[in-house]
Amino acid sequence: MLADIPLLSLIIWAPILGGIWVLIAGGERNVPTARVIALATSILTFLLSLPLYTRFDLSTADMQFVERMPWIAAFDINYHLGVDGISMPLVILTTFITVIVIISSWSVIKQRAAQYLAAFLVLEGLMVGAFAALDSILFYVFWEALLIPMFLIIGIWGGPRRVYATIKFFLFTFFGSVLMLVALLYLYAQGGSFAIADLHQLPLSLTEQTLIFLAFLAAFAVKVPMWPVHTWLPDAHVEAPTGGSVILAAVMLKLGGYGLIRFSLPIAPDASLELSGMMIGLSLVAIVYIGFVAIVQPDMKKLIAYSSISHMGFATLGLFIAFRIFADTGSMAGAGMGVQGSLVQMISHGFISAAMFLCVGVMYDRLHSRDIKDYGGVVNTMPIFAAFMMLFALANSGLPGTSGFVGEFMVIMGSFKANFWIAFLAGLTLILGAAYTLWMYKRVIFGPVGNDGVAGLSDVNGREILFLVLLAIPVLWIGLWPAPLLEILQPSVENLLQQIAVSKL
Amino acid sequence: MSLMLNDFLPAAPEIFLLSMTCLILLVDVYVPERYRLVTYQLSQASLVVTAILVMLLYPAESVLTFSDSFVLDRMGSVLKVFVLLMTYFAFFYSKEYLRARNLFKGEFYLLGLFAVLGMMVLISGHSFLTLYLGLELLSLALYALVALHRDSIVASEAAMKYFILAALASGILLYGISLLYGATGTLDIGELRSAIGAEGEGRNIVLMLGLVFVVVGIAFKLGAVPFHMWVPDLYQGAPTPVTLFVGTAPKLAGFAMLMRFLVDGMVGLRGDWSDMLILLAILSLAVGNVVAIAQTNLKRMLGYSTIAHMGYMFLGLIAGTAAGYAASMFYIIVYALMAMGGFGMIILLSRAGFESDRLDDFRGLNERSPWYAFLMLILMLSMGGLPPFLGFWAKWSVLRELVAVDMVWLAVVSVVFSLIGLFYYIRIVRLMYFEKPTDHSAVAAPADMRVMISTNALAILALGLYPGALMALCISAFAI
Amino acid sequence: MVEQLVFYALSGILVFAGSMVVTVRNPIHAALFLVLAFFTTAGIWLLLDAEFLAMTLVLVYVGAVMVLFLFVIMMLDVNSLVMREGFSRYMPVGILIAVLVGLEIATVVGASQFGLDIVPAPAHHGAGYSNIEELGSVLYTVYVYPFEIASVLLLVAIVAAIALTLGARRRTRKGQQPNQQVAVNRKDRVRLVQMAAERSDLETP
Amino acid sequence: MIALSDFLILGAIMFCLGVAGIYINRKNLIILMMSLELMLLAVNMNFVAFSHYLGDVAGQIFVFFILTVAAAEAAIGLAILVVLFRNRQTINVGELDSLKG
Amino acid sequence: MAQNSQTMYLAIVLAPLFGALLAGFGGKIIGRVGAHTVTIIGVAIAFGLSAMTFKGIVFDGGPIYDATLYTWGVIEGVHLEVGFRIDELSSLMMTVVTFVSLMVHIYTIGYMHDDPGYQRFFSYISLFTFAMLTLVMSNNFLQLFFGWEAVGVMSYLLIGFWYQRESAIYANLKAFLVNRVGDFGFLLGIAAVLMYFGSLHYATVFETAPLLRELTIQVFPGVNWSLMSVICILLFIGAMGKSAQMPLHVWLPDSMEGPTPISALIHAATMVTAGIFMVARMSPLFELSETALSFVMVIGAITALAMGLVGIVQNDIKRVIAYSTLSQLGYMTVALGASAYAGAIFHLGTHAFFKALLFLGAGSVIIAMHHDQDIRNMGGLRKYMPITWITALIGSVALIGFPGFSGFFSKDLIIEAVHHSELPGAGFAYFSVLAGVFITALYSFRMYFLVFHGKERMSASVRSSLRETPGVVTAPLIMLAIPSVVIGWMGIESVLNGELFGHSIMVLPEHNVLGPIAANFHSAGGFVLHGITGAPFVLAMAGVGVAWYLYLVRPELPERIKQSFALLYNVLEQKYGFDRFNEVFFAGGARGIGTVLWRGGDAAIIDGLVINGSARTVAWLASVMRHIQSGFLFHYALAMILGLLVMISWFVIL
Repeated sequence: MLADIPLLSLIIWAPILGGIWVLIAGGERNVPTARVIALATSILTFLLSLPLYTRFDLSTADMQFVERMPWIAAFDINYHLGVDGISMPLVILTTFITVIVIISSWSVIKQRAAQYLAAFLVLEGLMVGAFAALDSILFYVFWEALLIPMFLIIGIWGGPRRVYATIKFFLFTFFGSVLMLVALLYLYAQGGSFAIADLHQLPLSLTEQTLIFLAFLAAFAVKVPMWPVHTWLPDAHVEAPTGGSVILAAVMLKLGGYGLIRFSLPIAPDASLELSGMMIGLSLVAIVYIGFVAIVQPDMKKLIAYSSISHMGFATLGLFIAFRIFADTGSMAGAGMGVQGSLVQMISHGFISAAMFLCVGVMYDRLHSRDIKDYGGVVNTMPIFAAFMMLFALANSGLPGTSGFVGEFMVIMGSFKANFWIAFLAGLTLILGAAYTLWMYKRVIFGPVGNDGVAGLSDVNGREILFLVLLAIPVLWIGLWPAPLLEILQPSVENLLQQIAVSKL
Repeated sequence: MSLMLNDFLPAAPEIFLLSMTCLILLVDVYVPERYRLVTYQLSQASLVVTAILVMLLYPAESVLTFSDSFVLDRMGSVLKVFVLLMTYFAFFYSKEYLRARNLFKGEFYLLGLFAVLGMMVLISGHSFLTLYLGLELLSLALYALVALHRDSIVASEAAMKYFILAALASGILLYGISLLYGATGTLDIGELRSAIGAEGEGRNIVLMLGLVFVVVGIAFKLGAVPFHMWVPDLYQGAPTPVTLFVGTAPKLAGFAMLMRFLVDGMVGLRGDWSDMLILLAILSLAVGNVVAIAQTNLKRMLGYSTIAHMGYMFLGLIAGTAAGYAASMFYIIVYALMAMGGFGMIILLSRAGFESDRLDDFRGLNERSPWYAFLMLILMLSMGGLPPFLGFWAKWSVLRELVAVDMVWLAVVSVVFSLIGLFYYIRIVRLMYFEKPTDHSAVAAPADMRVMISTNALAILALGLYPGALMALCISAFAI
Repeated sequence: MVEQLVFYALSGILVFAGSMVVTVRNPIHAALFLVLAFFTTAGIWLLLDAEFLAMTLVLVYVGAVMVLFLFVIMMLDVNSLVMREGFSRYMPVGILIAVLVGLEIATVVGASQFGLDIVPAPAHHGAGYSNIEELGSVLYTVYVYPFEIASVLLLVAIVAAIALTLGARRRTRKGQQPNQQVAVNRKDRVRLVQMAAERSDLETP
Repeated sequence: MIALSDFLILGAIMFCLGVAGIYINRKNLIILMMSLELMLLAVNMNFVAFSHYLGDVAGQIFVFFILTVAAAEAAIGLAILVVLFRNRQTINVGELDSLKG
Repeated sequence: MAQNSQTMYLAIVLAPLFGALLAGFGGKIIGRVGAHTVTIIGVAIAFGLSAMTFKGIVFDGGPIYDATLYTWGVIEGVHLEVGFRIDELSSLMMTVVTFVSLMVHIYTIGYMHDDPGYQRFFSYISLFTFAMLTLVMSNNFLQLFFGWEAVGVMSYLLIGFWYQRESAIYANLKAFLVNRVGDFGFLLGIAAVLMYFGSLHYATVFETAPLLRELTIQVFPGVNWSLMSVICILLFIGAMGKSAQMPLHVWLPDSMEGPTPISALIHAATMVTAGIFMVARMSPLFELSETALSFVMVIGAITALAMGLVGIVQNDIKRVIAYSTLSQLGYMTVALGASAYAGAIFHLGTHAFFKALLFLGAGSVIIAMHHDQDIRNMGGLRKYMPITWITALIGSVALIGFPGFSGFFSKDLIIEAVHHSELPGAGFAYFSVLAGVFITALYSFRMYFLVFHGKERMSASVRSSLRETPGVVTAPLIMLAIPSVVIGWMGIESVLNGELFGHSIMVLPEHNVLGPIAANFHSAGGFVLHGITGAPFVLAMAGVGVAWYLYLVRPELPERIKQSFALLYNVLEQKYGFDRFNEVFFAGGARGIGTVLWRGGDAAIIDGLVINGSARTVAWLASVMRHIQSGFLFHYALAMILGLLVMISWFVIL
């Protein structure tokens, strides 16, 4: 009975329809109603997504909660949804973060609030769709479509340079995506199917694989983002409203990593192997180079944005050290550490970056500045807030016991297996991460009261405490006991490793 | 040689339309000015009935008549239905605009109907002669339509330019036809095809020269670079309803002309003409997308966008497969639907003395009217090729066919240009959503207009969510 | 031989007339040169046994179209418009391009493809041959459909021409109308109105 | 005997004259329209010549229709010219540039 | 039984945590008294149970406990767990940690009496105790690292406790970052362990280790390094951070910015010993690599000597003790390097007591001096603060290793052990530790004389209010003074005969430097007598004598010496320039690199040149190309004809 409910479809369409409802019923003149509807929708969606976890079969790597309907019959394109251990946590992450975002923007957004909330709800549905799509074209449609609400969110409710930022964001991502589209079409031309599972099986020569890998990379690297196509992210984050930054960092970046896992690796395993050196190199550049860049940022959001890039470098690093290990040892044994670490890192970063951006948002709502120099001694006036931010700052710098540690730890463990120096460079983040996060923390939170603005700050209110607590729970939970998460990931990652260990040549 | 009633049947829609047009002509002369709406209603009714006739006559296989100079086939029928549909919408959108500018006269609709007739003749043309005459019938009506706003300086300039260049182009086309006639000794498309034979068989230099001239003639009609110069001027200069009309239905006819000449007639020279189309496509994509960025007039910008879209449309033909032709047809239909919505929005926002055709006129539309801003957003992003809107599927279709024949490089080139293209579409979105309005007046348009434009834009979204049916229709049009 | 002589002579006149059409400044001269071109063309067509078309060309073109041209020239009085400037300084380039196009076409359609050795000249028709009859017999049977379209085309031309030029012209032109301004009379501008010194309606509220 | 190619080359020359007339003439729209007539004349020349040498009457029929169309076209063209002149008091090609860019 | 002991061990760990959470989150509700009550009860429970455990294992020969609490995660079959390993070593450490912590808690009641962050402070130090217990009780590397980092964070919070002080928040960031450098090595070491052993469980790793002794790896291509050496050195880098060995010692003196001397005490007596403890814990690994041992020994020796020298020129009472701590940590490290792990832990224990004593004594002085910490402003305090004076004297005497006091036993043991060591570097280490004895005596008694004897240099107002500190302050002093005297007597024998540590420390026969000493050992008294005749005693006495002469007899002399050895003095004053170098090279360098990469790489090249550059190019192209659309008909026509010409040329003629 319960099994017949198209759960994934509900999770996708409920927020989209809710968003439309917000626009119609809430409207601009009736913002309180809009808020209530939005919150109710997001909570409902979150609750709907929980059965994904509770009824998840841990013993299999197969897709679960599968739905399949013909969509475009002429090209055998199906409305085909399903989740496995890799995508399920990301779906829940999405629904969870959306609730947080709705709460966080409760009274903050004054202008066109209904549109704002609706945009987030629609975005939520599209993101879930992208995670759950099992047909590459369906995936692509969701993937591209979610640019639109994000584009509007940054552009309408963003900061002074929002137009530049949002157009940059939009064009960057679009550019990557269209190359991916060409690759998908090529795969269709070769195999006659758009189903992701079929693409995984498609035999391809090395040249083909390399080109396809690069095309996919263009899409996913931009989203992740990897150096050197990362420059849209700081701009977008700085200009985006808090909620936008949260979604962007917490979920959208994960789409890039997810894409690599779902598409690049299994479709082009040999090319991934060939190019793993480059990918590892780029990841390390992201970790180290961006780490240094983050240190000197004068703007808190920019700093966190750069730190996101650096952290996502771990996600990509974890994926590709698997190939180095494979190349060195001839087997994928031990590679799972990195891949799982990469996934854990993505999920954990979802919570931590969300929390960090919300922390900045909390301050921004009060002082309307993101510049570090405009703060100082915030702890004097906002002690509870300072405590929360301390927790998240430490999580951001990878403190054991917080989720930030788990992914980094696993990736470093994995990369040591591949090469000492990879682990060495990756490990530098221990120092760099602490340096940029805590130095910022020091300048913003510690010290004597910096100015009159800080002196007049009021501490976090109940609503703000609510979302900070909601985020602190998963951060600590994953940090102290990641086993449940790892359990979910394990079969799917193993399956993935088996797939990519088989050459297509 | 005698004609039986059965021979007329395939052309029944055309005959009906012609009869009705003549009738409307007479009615229009006699009805007083205040009942002008009658002309409009009769025109719309004729279009609807004609469309029904076309659908009733939807053929299982190609039927030739009038000494093989007229063909009734599925591609033609589908195109005709859409031509009639576009015209219906065009007439609908133009009603209020024309009234507000004292242009609401029978001539507009009459000339429009004649143009539709020309398009239908063109679509069904199966000899050089009927194709040429259909083209001219269409063109003559369009020249007059463009210049119909007689007091408008820019409209008459646009008409003049269009006239001269179109005449030049039809001269070039005719010269090409004369060479083809000389080389094969026939004016019939079917005979031409057999005279040329299979691909690479009957190729000779005279045919090639004729082909070049013909391609140039058609490229002009569709507005491909470097034969595109008339497009932006015409789009900007003509009254918006005329631009709307010129920018939609005739594109379908142009596509049909392309198909008749190149595919039906000269498929034996496919290798050659697809090379030419590659050149034209790349140039169109480049010039259309790049120059559009620098525009400040929305109509003009959409003109450049048309040029770029024609580049995309060519891609399906370049693929040279039945599925490729279907993809091109899908593209051109989708494009026409989007363009209709785009110009419809301009008409909707305009009022007497205010054309609303500058980009700045869309500034802050979201604050003035979120709904229309949203509709415009759909239209612009659809043109930009973003899912889930219909425009994405159009690009997807042609790219798919291109990739299927291993022309990945061209696909990559085209998507790079689509990136540039997207920039100017999102500029509109940006103006509407991110900027403050300079003009705070509410949108004043009658309810029926609002409903129609909403239908139009939402159809782009709905068809984008479920594009299968329209795609299947296009594919079936080319199924053998 | 004679035929060739006639052909070349007519061709020479035709090319000359054509060049003059595009180069002379006075449109009336151009129109007249075009008339000349039509006449010579008709002559050449006669060599090709196309008597009906030759006649039509003269009748339709010279008799109707060119008259229309001249009529418009006269009507617009463009002759009086100042036509100082000559051709553009890019003209040599333009001519070069035209020559190149011509040369390219000529290479293709030249003797290598359509020489006498490849396409022999057909014999001329006998005395009983009627070009008109031949055309007529197919025009209303095989070509009846194009013929009908052509008729519609002419109808469109009529409708269009009327719609564009006829009808109550609205005086919205911005330009000055000196002749009318000079020719005004007092009565056009000044109207004398008789009225009472006091308003009568104020007395009875 | 006159070769077919001679007629065709004559046609080509006329065609190029017509084409050149359109863009080297920068003054008078009417002359532009006359150049168009020259082009059509060239086309007609081709058709008639082919028709004769191929022994096929269809070419002449085509010419017949071209003549018809050309007449109609000239009528509309001149009508537009009149409208334009009424609006701008000029038929100078070089002044016809309010639409550009 | 196992269940019972697990509950007990859980209680040990969780009691301080519970107290910390109560005091931290409920601080406002339970109030000041409530806060210190719950935390002290928590720590007291932990101490009591630890002492029971210690007794049970060491004296009653109870079983060693090694069990998993819960599985943290399973990755590819590798079980990462959280669990306890309670053996001689860890039970000893637990006892020391909880005892010191308990003392600190009690002392804090008085010391922090007026601080607004009273509850917060209790919460921190309880949490710190929790973290430290997690560290020492761990049975695997992962949990060790958890505790390792957690104590780092707590020290970060404690140092920055007075967050309004610029110097404090500078110091805490510095401490955290320098520790992170160590952790970086440590984590790599753990990664190496995981890779080669496939497990992070101590028992498994130690069991497998001898099998991998001969394995070499190539960190640099072509250069074969022993795996064990690499692992051990990496792990030791972690210890260098936490135990403040050169060159990662720089954070420790600055950490004195925390509320003195409580957090200082934590750093001196507890947290910093984590590194020593860790190396001792890893003895089965370190034993397999002589390279690593040598490395450890040399680092320790350098630290012991160099930091002692700096101690001589310090004037801040806390800093003198801090440098003393550094130096003593160097001693412990040397002992580790010499494989005298037991000696190191022994010294760790004795040092914890007398150094705690010294710190608390200093704190007492500071309270009395109204938070003036400069010893040049003190003098003659013994009259005013007798208890502090006596206990400080005991502490100092213990520190310099006066025979019979606790420091003597452990320090002499280390010196002897180093003497017996045959590892490369042992000679240098022996010299360092011997010289260190003299230096230790010199700086300790310099401080002692300057504070408690001689002229009273403080201002009149301070002098008038000078009095002995209250009972909550002096009580811990007395309680610490007792073990400072007796613990050596009690411990030396069991350390030498191996009873105290049992199998928790492994020493290979060829490294057994304590063996010969144990062979000659008869009784503690004999050891003391032997000590009086040894070189270290002479050196210590010389040090005291020099201090007496310089600071009491001829107080003007030090100034003259300072001037004549200005260069040397400056080097010491600048602490060998480490701070400056780090500030300029690492901090400045990182900021410099960051700025260059940001402005140059991101902003100029990627954004400016590539992204905006291409956008500008397109825009420029657009503005140029639109001019082709000139509006003139002849241009339009020309374009068409050109197009035609090109197409004919391309497709027909060519």
